[in-house]
Amino acid sequence: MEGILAEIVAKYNYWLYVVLMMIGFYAMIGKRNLVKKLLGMNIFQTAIILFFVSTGVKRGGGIPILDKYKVLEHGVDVAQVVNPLPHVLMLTAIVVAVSITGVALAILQRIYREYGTLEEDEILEKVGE
Amino acid sequence: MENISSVWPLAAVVISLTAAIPILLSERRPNLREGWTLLAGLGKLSIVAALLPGVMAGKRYVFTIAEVLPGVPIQLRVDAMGMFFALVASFLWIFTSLYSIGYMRTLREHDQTRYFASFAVAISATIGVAFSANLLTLYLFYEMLSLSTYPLVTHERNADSRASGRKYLTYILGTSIGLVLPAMLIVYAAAGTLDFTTGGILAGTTLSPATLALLLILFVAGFAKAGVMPFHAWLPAAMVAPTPVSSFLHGVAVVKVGVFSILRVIFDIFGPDLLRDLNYGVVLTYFVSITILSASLIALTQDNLKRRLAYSTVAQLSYMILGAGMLTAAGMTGGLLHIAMHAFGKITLFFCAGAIYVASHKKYISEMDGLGRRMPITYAAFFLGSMSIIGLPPFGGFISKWKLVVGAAEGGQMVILTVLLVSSLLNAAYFLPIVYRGFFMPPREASVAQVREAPAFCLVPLCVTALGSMALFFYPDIFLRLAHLALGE
Amino acid sequence: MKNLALLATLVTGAILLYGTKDFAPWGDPGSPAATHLSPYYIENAVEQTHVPNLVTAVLGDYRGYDTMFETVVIYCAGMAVVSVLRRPKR
Amino acid sequence: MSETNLHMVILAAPLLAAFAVNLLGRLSRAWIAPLTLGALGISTLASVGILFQVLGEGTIRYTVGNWSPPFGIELVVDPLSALMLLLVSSVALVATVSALKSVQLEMEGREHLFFTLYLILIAGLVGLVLTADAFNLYVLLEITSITSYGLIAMGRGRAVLSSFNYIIMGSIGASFYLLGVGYLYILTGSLNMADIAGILPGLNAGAAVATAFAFLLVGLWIKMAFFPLHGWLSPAYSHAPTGAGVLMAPLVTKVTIYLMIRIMFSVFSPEYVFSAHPGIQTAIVWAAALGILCASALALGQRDLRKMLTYIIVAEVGYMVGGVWLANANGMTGAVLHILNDALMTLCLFLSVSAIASRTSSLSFDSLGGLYRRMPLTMAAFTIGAFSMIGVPPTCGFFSKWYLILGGVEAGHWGFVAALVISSLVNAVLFFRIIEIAFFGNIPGEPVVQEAPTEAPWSMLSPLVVTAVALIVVGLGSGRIVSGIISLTIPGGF
Amino acid sequence: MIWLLDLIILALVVVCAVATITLRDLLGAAIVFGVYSFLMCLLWAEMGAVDVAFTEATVGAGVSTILFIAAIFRTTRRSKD
Amino acid sequence: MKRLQERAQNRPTGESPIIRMAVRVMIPFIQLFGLYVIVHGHYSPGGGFQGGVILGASFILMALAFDLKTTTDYFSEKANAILGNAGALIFTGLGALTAILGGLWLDYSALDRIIPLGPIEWRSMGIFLVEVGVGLAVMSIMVSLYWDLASGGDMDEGL
Repeated sequence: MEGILAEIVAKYNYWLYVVLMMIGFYAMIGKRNLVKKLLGMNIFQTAIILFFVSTGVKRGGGIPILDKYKVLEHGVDVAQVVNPLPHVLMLTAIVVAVSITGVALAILQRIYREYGTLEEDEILEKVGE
Repeated sequence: MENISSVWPLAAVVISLTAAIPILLSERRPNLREGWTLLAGLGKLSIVAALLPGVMAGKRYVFTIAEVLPGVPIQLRVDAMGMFFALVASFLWIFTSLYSIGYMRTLREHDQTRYFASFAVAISATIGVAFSANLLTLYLFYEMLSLSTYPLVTHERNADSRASGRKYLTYILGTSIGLVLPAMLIVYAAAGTLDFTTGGILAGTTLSPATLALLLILFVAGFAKAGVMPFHAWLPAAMVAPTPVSSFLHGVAVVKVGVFSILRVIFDIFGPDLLRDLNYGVVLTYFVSITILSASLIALTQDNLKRRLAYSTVAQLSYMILGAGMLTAAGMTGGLLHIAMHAFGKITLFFCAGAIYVASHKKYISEMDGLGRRMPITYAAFFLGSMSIIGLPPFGGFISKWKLVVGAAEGGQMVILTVLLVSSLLNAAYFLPIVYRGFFMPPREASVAQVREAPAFCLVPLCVTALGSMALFFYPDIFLRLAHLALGE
Repeated sequence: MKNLALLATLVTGAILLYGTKDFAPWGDPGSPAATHLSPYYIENAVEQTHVPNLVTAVLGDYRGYDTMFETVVIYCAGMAVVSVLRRPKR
Repeated sequence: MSETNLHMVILAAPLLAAFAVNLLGRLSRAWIAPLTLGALGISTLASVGILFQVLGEGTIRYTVGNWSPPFGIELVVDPLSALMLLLVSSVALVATVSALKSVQLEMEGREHLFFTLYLILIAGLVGLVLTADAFNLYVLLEITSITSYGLIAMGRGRAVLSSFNYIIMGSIGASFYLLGVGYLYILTGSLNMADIAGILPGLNAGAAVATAFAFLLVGLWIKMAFFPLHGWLSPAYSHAPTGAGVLMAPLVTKVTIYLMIRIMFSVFSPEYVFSAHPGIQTAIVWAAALGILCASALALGQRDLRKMLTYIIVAEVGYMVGGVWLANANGMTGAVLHILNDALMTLCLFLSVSAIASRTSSLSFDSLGGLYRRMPLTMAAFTIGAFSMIGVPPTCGFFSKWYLILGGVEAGHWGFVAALVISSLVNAVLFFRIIEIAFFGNIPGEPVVQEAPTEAPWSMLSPLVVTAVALIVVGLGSGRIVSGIISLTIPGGF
Repeated sequence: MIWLLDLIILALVVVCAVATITLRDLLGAAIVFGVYSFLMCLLWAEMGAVDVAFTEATVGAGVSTILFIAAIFRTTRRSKD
Repeated sequence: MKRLQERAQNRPTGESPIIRMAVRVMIPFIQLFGLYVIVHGHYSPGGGFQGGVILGASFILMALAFDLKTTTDYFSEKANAILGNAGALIFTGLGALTAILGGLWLDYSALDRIIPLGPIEWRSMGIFLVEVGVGLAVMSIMVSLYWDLASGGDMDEGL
């Protein structure tokens, strides 16, 4: 028990991200409303972003914006700065997420225009399957 | 054996394949179209004939088309066995073409262009099978033949022919993909090659006897064109096709290709020695004996002339496999020879059936009473052909059957000997009544009185083949030589 | 259906959690992620690009190829929405 | 342009042309065809050059922005990727010739948008093949996905619904992949595939590595529609505009399979993939076999030509995944050869479908009657494509199937062998059913009305004929392709 | 104190996520999703990822939410689950 | 500004004048801030993407407070499309340019061969150019996304 608790405390961010991921994932595959699926998708993606950002954290590290002249003269202490690489990756991931959301919402409107509903089961009924 | 690299085998295969293109293009000019057909036929025969002396002298002509798998090229090779078959096929094709022209034009059949084009592709594939240097090439041409004959079988475009076409493809493609292909792969995995080698390639491999037995079954059943029961049902069904197609299917190409493939596998993949050691030859002979007897019995009950001929074919095909399965020199020679002898006999019979249909539009034997007197030439040819099939002298069929009998006696297999004799009697029982009814029974229908002989285009081929089957009795030398060469004697 | 979804979710979550057991504790400055690539960026980026915002430096230059495609992604999104949704003007 | 940038040309040409098409295409549609074909022609030429260069000089490594590998993004062209580059660019070129016509027929006024997305999709596929960076791969995966979503949703009727489905499934797949990358990143601190591959064996983190591997694979499986994750593919591809289907059906799943090979052998190693969890390997081959059978069965139930073809694609995915996971050289050879062949076969079939669709009202079997008479060339090419799918020599489909079955025999995996054989038989049934209808017309006994010949326009017919010929040429040349290129792609340890 | 804030944010994030997918009013769900994004952005800022936080603030809490709302206005607010 | 006023007068019904007034005042500042975020991405959080979104948001805000037509008057569809393309082209074109100049793809130091600023300075400059491209593309795409989604593709009244 102690061990598990210690593990949770040491890695609570990972636990949190898994929980969020599960919420999003469940919404994506379990919910019947198409908007809900998209919201779930966004939650899923933010969960992944949270995970990546967590990997970049260093205890006691500052933000990855330095003072140019200071660095050029004195160098920099690596331990003082958090890892910038995951941030870069996640900027890209956020853009991708919002792009997909945009496309999906456009398609959603077309679906509504075509079938008059956003409930998956009602649409399937109308399609006749 | 001397291997000579030569482009002629390829030419022999491709000539009719390329002829399909001008045939398709000259749709609106039937005479030109048929001209192409005949030209390709003559060209093919002359190429094959030109290669004959070399093969008789023990040479082998080789041409590699493409290197497709490691150790297994797509390769053509003319050896004695292939030459044997190619000679029969290319010779008879000319007469089939001539006959087709007469038949199709008299009946004013539709889609003649497609018919002749498919025909050209089919004969290419047949020669390809004959000249294949390895199992893969053989498989390739085998499939090509199946697919190119599909339009021929379904030529009539009605529900009946569609059903038969479906049946045909189901049997032929199903068995070749489902049985031959895996068998081929197992052979390749074990031996690392698929080349036809005298004496076989499986002898030295590590395959267990059980696997070998499985392979034998896969091959014999898989080459369903040979019509060994229970994979024979497509053959009677395919009789809905026009008669020249049936004669082509049964006399020249399709079924013979099946038998030829099985013989190839027995001689050059397994090797007689291996089969003899395992005693599988005997099993095989017993197995096909069942086909021989039951197919003959079924033939007796058929009233439709072409169906009767079809069941007769099923029985006769198994003779050839029977001969190979005896694994004695005479038996194997007899099996091989029977390909040629049966081809000449059976094609005559089908030509006659077609001629009768062209002249009188009759399909059923019971309707044909008295017809012989109106069509004496056709009926005479029919008689000659059936005598050859039954195996009486002075007809070619006698030689091959004699060899088979000798082979069975050499091997001391009394059962087989009995089978041969009984089936010959059955042959007589289902052929001779037809002739008898034709000549000696009074016509039952008034329409018979108006019947006249079929046109010359039909008559000439059937006379030639009928006489041919007689000539084979007197001059079987070429085929005998080739058969001996093929068996490495 | 919902039960199946729940099951799939739980299984996925469980596998992901199982995977985290080998991770270094959160925020550990000695973890591989913090010691393999990132020190290079932190130490050299300013010198090599004269950009003090490390994220911008890495985004724009070291991983500029990613960012190029990121731009293309959003561009595609715009085009896709226009092509899917916009109706021709009357 | 210097020689070292040659493979960037393959990617840059369609990418830059996409913007040009968008800008100039809205002025006049006359710009679209020359720009698109020109860009793809340049790509194809460049990829031929790259293939010879790679075969001559070995693997090319390229770092974008001139940063040394683990820090910058690295692109790698080894023989396999060179082959894939050639495949992608040439298939795209051929498909485009037909797509230009069908798009003109189907979506008047939106052509520039269609071809912008279309070209970016091609650029994305090329990028996927080139990249050697795990995260870059994710970005490119999303590029191909987002363009596909757009292209599919441009279709009529149910296209939007299928596209939405695809978005959900595709996002799950991509997210899983990204999670896998995250796990690898946290373990190794690196994103470069070669770098990760160097670090992984020394790690003592079995659980996390296994999780990462599982998520990477499952992500890609969703993207490639590996059974049972195939649900999105069939509706998406069958409702997409014909022009989009012609490009996506041959390439997208095949490139994803290439990515799977990449991940399995460039990031992980054959030893890890096949030996670390011995049960998994067998299980996946069984899954592939099951997938082949089920997809074939589903294809049997279809009454619409394009729907049927999409299920065949799913079955073919099973072939390739199974072939790779057989864990022997023959299986691998078969899988790689089948990537090539399947792309060509699918291209051929979809091109003929698009030619047929330009002349008939629907693609249900009932409306295909008598097509041989009306469109003889199209149907001849279709027949060759069908033969290749069935596996009739000498079309190329036979040879890859040969290697796959051989691999199955060698591995003693009889279930897989049986599945392959049975699926060939099912394919035979499927295609001969159509050939029969197209040959005879649908109503038995009724005389076929002699209609005026209505062969598809030449712009749709010529690519089709080229592809059909290519099927046979590749079939006859498969010995050379295997010994010259594919044998170089088999990773060590086989 | 800071860990308390942290804990509150964490709890709120989960609550918002659950609320987003359970609310039957889609407009409400979208708004809650905006809140969720904003909390996420706080979390990341606190982790030192200022750029990511900035982006999430503009995109997740801003544009994304607006796009959702726009789409919901154009379609329907009603949801069965 | 004048046109905004006119439009506000032409449509007396609708959103409250307070909001309109506030928006009218805010928009220039928002846009200025967006530009600042793009330009100052080297030294502070932000960059092309964030700045682009903020710029786009200013137009979205305008459309929300007034209506869609207002924004299309200010910022025509054609201009939007051209800017979007230009943004994406700046980035990819820069990559192509560096490659043509003999460097590797996106190796900004190769630009040194046109205007010699020094390779490192050019890297900084290259990042800046790229950020501008991203900013333009993101702005125009965000606006176009909103236009289409809010009007259902009709480009008329909006929400």
